[in-house]
Amino acid sequence: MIRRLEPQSGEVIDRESPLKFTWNSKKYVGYAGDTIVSALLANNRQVFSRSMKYHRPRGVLTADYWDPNTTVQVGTEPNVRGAHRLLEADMKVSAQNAWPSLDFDIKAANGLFGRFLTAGFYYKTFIKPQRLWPLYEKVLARFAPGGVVDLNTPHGYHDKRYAHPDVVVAGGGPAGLAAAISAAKAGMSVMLVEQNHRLGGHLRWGTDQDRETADDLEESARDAGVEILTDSAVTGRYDDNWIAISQRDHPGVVERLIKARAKTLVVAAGLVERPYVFSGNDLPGVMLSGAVRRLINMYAVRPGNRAVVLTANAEGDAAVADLERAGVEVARVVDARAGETISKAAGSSKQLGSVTLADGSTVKADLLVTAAGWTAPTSLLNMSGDRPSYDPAAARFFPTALPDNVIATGGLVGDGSLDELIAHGISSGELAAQRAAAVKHRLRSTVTRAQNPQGPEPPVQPDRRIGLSRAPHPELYRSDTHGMVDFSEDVSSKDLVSAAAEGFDSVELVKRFTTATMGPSQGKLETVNTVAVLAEARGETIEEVGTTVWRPPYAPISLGALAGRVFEPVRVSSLHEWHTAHNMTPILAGQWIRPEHYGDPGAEVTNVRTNVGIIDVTPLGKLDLRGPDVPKLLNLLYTNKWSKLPVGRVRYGMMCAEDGVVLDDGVTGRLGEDHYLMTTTSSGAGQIWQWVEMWLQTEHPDWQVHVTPVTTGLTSINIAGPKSRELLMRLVDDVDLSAEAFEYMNVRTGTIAGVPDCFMWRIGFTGELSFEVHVPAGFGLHVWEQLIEKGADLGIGPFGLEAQRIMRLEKGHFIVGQDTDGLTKAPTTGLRALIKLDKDDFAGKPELEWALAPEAPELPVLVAITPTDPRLVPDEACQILREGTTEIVGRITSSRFSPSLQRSICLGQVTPEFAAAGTTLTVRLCDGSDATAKVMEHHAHFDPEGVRLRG
Amino acid sequence: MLLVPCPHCGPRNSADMSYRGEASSRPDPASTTPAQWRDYLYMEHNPAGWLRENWYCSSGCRRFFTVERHTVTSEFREPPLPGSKTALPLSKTAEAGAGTDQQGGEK
Amino acid sequence: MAEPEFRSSVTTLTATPAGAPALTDESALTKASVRAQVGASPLGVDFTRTAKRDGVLIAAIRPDEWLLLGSANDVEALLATARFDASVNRIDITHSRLCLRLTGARSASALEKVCSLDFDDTMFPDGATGSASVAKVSSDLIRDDIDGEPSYLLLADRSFGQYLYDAIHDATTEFADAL
Amino acid sequence: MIRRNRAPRYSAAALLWRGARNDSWPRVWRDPALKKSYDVVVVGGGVHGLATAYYLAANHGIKNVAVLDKAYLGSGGSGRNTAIVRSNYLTPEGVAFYDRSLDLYNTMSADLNLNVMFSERGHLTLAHTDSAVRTMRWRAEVNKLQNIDSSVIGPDEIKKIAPSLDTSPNTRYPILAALYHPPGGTIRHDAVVWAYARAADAYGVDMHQKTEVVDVVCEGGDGPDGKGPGAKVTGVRTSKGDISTPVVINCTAGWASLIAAMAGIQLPITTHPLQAAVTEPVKVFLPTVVVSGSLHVYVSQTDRGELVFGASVDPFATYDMRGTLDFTEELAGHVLELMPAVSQMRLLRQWAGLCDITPDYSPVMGFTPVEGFLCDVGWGTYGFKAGPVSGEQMAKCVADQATPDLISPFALSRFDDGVLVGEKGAAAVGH
Ligand SMILES: Cc1cc2nc3c(=O)[nH]c(=O)nc-3n(C[C@H](O)[C@H](O)[C@H](O)COP(=O)(O)OP(=O)(O)OC[C@H]3O[C@@H](n4cnc5c(N)ncnc54)[C@H](O)[C@@H]3O)c2cc1C
Ligand SMILES: NC(=O)c1ccc[n+]([C@@H]2O[C@H](COP(=O)([O-])OP(=O)(O)OC[C@H]3O[C@@H](n4cnc5c(N)ncnc54)[C@H](O)[C@@H]3O)[C@@H](O)[C@H]2O)c1
Ligand SMILES: Cc1cc2nc3c(=O)[nH]c(=O)nc-3n(C[C@H](O)[C@H](O)[C@H](O)COP(=O)(O)O)c2cc1C
Ligand SMILES: [Zn+2]
Repeated sequence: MIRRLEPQSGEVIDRESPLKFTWNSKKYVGYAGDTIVSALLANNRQVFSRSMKYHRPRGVLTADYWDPNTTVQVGTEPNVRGAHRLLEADMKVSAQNAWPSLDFDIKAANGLFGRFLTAGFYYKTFIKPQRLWPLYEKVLARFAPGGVVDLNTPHGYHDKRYAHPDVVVAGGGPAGLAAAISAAKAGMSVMLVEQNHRLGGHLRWGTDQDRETADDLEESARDAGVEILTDSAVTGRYDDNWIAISQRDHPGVVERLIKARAKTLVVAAGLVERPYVFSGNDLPGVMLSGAVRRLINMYAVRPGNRAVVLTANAEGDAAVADLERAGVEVARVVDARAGETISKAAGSSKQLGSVTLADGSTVKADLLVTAAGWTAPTSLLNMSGDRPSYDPAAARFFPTALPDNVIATGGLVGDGSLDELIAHGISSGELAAQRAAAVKHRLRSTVTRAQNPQGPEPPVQPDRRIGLSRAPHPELYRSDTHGMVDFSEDVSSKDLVSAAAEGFDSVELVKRFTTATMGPSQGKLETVNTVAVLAEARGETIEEVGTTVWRPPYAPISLGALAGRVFEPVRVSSLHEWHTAHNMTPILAGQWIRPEHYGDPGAEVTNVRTNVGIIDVTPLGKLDLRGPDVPKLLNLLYTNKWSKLPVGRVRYGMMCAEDGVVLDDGVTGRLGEDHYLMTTTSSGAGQIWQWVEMWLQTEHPDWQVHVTPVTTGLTSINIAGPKSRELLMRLVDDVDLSAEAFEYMNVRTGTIAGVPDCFMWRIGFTGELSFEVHVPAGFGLHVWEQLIEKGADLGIGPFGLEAQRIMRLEKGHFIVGQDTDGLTKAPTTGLRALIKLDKDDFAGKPELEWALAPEAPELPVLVAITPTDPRLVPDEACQILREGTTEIVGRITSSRFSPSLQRSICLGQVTPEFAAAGTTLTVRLCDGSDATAKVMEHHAHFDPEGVRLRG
Repeated sequence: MLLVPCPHCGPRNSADMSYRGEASSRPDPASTTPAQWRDYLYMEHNPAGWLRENWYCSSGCRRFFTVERHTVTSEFREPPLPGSKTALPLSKTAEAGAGTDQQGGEK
Repeated sequence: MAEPEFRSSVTTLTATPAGAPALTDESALTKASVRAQVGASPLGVDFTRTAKRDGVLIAAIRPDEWLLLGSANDVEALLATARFDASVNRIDITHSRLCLRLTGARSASALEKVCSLDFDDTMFPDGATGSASVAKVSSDLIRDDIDGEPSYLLLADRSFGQYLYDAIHDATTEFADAL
Repeated sequence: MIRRNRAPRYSAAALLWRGARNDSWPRVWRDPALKKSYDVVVVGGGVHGLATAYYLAANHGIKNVAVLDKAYLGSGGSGRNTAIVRSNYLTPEGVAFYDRSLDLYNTMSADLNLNVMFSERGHLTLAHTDSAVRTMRWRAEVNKLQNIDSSVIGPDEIKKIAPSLDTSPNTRYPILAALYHPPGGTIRHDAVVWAYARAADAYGVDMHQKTEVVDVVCEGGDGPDGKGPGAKVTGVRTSKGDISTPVVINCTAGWASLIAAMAGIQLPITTHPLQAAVTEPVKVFLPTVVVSGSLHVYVSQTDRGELVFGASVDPFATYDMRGTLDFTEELAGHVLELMPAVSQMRLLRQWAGLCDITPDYSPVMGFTPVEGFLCDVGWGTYGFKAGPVSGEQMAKCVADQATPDLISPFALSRFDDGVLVGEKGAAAVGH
């Protein structure tokens, strides 16, 4: 049979451009403009998938985006909507849910057991023996529907953008087009979004006159400057009219997400035709009226040879006319408005053969067309907070109360002639424009950088549109037989009835028990039928039963589009290029990329301890603090005292949150009378800045302090090792670096390698004589290179984070967040002397006061630990146990092998009972064995007196 | 995406803001009892209705402010006020989301 | 000893395709931050507005912060003449901030791909400033048209330099003339 | 083990028998009338409330129990969670507690005679940084001490378990290691709710859906209407009528603060939405549960083929369950970091549930300062897996009038004492 019709006046195919493609590895030819499905139908292919549970053969149902039966695999892309996706040259299309082939599917045997595979059958079976369930589960998983993900799909390039249109119109049918045009003519910027490839909505498959109207409207829209997006969908409406649009017609990217803050949203989504429930309603050859009209008028495809048409509306009547024009024999028109209906369809497993009417008569046919009414796709309205209500006279749901910034028009709100629809669209566009103007005015008067608007804010316009009437429509949901309700989930009306009888009798429970409405069309085809069947079963009305929750997205959107271009900021210091050129092994630390080492961290340690090394510590948080009240601020945030810090001195401090838990630590120096530089941990930099601002802005707005983050404005380099002074002296002329003139814990400002305004502090995490220099970042590389050059004869070498970690551990310095955790209160660190309870106030003081009270339970203690076996380095996080038990009494928080001491060294938290120097600890190693270790007297394993450091 | 009315910038995307939790007042540390202090640290009104809460305009003007927001409808009301402080440096949830990585305090 | 040479954190520049908005690196400009109490107006420029004085661009980027951009000499000269009271602080932030300039008819469209602010002429006119996240980095944006051609300055933490440059550059390529 | 007195047992044979005779199944639970008084009123028909009611009847013979829910059973977090169960927590008290829950889940299908489809497919928590690796090891070490199967594995092994993960070292967030927990997995969350409800019903427990508690009636307290510390519960008011009862158990998760306020009690809880999403189905390719704390995402694939995703809670407190676009954007971005191959898969639906977040990511369980008013709340983003053990222990708490050891670390009074539970140490989105 030749299915391609003679040229049709409204056809969208280009007969001059044939396209070759394959379907299940066989070659076919279609035309440009064809969808995959129209091309296959024209080639006389009728079965496109197997159903999910019973593996019944499925043909075209709606012939549009929502068709549940024509989802196919295209190359590596799974779940392509075959009745929407346009054919492309050399497409490789295959069926998804059939094995070994679409024609012969072994799993179809499931169909025979249909009566046993009732809803929820999983829950009732495979219970015993329970040990077999994993096996069953594997088998069930084989039945998963859908296509195949190619695990080699590369990380593609995706795109995204923001937009601030005055009006977004969802739906490019006559109503949406008219609204877009009138809003644009009123001076608004308008985005019109249409899911189909062409504008015009239902007019595209209507009469020549319909199409002419569509073309005219489209032209006016373009003239009015409307931004038109086709093959795109408004996928969600979120808080404050934040609108998600998936755009598929943008050159260069497959799909991109537009995030639009629309001042008003016009929803002109039209109507979705609803299938009718009866026995055999999923046989290939049973189609909706919209499907046959699209196939004939747009794709010039003959949907069958001999048809029965069930019609309850003008669309069904129009389908009859189309069929006749296309040469299809219309054997019988069953008019629901006259009380007629059909009862069941029968045929071979792959093709409809006959239709039985409710009056008992049977008509032979290979095509059954139903026009049973519409579902209002109220999804976007529900997302806007509306709860649409059901009107039995019109047999569909209508919006009730929408927020001011959402306006519905077209088929969603009522029926009417094309002129009436357009008129309603026009008045909706005007209303949308007026309301958008009010929002625009408000924004321009409240957003400080905006140009203030003229005149007072226009009042929110009341809705004075002349409404659309509601055409009466028979309530046609289920015939006297049972049939499919959810085609993608293979849920029948019988399943719903028995679920309700079992007690899953609210719409939400029945949904979850049967999975009805949970498939790819998310209820657009099946919600109302589900509700209707449930209402029937419970003897309630559709309104009483209500619907399930509509949720975003309106139409599925790819993860690639949602992800967009991935913005994962990366931070590097001014020395990054140098590190890269010098063999660094990088490590990620938050957003920073830093050198972990340059080949051999152990050697780097030794070099620092014997010669001199330099490390890039730029990520160290740095806050410039200015003003007369800085000491008050420091006193408030640190646990120790700051009032008497002289100019030129630095001091270490620890900060707590108000619960007494250690928050951060670092050194702060006084650079001038009212000028301080605070350093924080690298990972704490952002948080502490905010913390400081919060105290200043909320508790002490009267204090005069200005905080400026200068973390990356200063390239920070620690020069450490016995030869560090000698090295620095070669680069600094204007500061006396001698031990007497520049003591430990002092800060100086001077010129390094010709760079003025550098800070130098004598502090160090490594335990060596060291200078931490902070250099204006634009000159950071210069200073670093000068250090390397001038230190060559001193044996200078760079060192990385790992060497620093080893050295700080040799010195017993703890790291906030590693040696402390989310519950570690300040006294645990051992720095009791830094907690000054005689200060009036500081963050966390009351908790620390109570924690240190004599009657308070003792806190865990941070101790230095040395394993008995000097070669053994217990992994960090190994647990410390009470000997002979599994009772946890502590854990190793840091551990390394010390190149300086040639033995392993650790820090750990232990309960007070185990904290005394000399206590023997049992450490459970990761391999399950136990090792002993001893608690040391000092935190510092290396140079406990700090001789080297002060040198 | 919610628009949060910053008193300085005007309405801003919530993504450009940090949420700082219920507005509370800090007991006087000199005279506070454990009960009062822990109330300040941990207890929440958590109403389903109008809530006074703090925000920080972190990507905008960097000011803290207090607003009233309805926790069911997400509406804001009343002109925003200067901020009040919260006990912990980040809101609990921010920390819950931060995962373990951000907690490592490398020097 | 080698002379110190200022280096930007944008180390690799990419050519602007024809027709696309041009992205240039102006990080070497001197940037000074003037801080005062909220509500004060030490330079007579209101929050979110800019002014040009003696070759210096003054941008009121925060209710308590004014950014001065220009050559070192001009900025210094301007600061020297300004009469501030004791509560005002000035901090050189030349090295803390990276500064990019995006110029061209479609520069607002390019920015829309990385920033959620509304760049409509009425919402972000010439001479306005605003702060927002750009490709997930907190940034200050200043509209500073050149001879009627839309142009934006973008300032952000220096350490993001290359990342931000690449992200914005990528956003501009879409607007290049078709080949 | 329950003995069902009325309803027929589920089995394949019974299914065949009924199928062959076209018999329908009887109701899973009754739709009883509201009685004037109950021995115990459980507020909240989620897994916690239903399990509590079930164990009260099954283990302690307390059967005059009502479970009240303002909507349908499972309409709260229990019906909208990503159903990940595991026991590899950080603290010994946490591990012991969740391990007991996993035991109960393991035998639940047989115990309650309904297949809850517990899929012991293993649970991978990915670590992308050194500090995350350290925390994983911490958890593994604590777990091992309690005989929990949990260990740290490297990229090669990870790749074997989940080939779709990008384990190459040059990604933005390279996968350095993972905590692997073979006994973890997923479960059919709705089935768990139904199984408890059906089993409780068999003992005569009354389930009242669409019955909202609007007040808790107290006497003798310091606060208004005799509520607050020192008070004693005498009943509840509901949208369907008043009930007198000496015991009210608050199992309302996201709404917990509101019910507690009705008794004059404040909780250390804020309510935040947690969102989740599913994709369209594809053939099964992801055999295990994958969680990344630093990327704020967790993902598993159902037997139906959909990927189910979750992330961390929304940043600000609200009772609104609408969901946001930011969530899906972040989620997709992070999922593609981990599994670039799924970029062509499409998101089908997103939703949200309410989570009751506490400062130490641990629940609030047991007695309160109001006599007869108990709480089983604060379940945050992790409470589904705790349903069985919580029900068992709360029932014991009521029956014995004493706090069982397993839940004593979670008492409300810890916040008065300032002694929080240590799970805060590893605060990740670890489900
Ligand atoms: C998206 C998401 C993903 C999650 N993922 C996981 C996970 O993977 N693993 C995990 O372990 N946990 C997870 N959780 C958390 C878990 O779902 C919850 O902690 C758990 O379900 C709580 O159960 P519940 O029985 O305490 O409360 P819920 O199930 O929330 O039940 C509370 C019930 O109380 C009812 N109620 C409220 N107020 C009233 C009133 N006034 N009168 C009567 N009834 C009332 C509600 O209607 C509701 O049904 C997730 C949560 C969400 C939202
Ligand atoms: N829909 C039909 O099958 C059909 C057929 C004949 C007549 N009618 C009548 O036409 C009227 C409807 O006209 P109309 O202009 O309101 O609708 P329409 O059906 O002509 O057009 C609506 C358009 O909106 C699109 N759309 C829906 N949701 C979208 C979204 N979220 N994003 C992007 N695009 C989206 C659809 O693809 C469709 O093209 C009704 O009165 C109806 O009786 C409808
Ligand atoms: C584990 C899990 C899997 C789900 N899978 C699907 C699905 O395949 N299709 C679907 O439509 N919804 C799915 N949902 C979401 C539910 O439809 C629903 O959105 C969710 O339970 C929240 O309820 P609500 O949307 O009615 O508020 C799933 C939910 C969960 C918890
Ligand atoms: Zn602001």
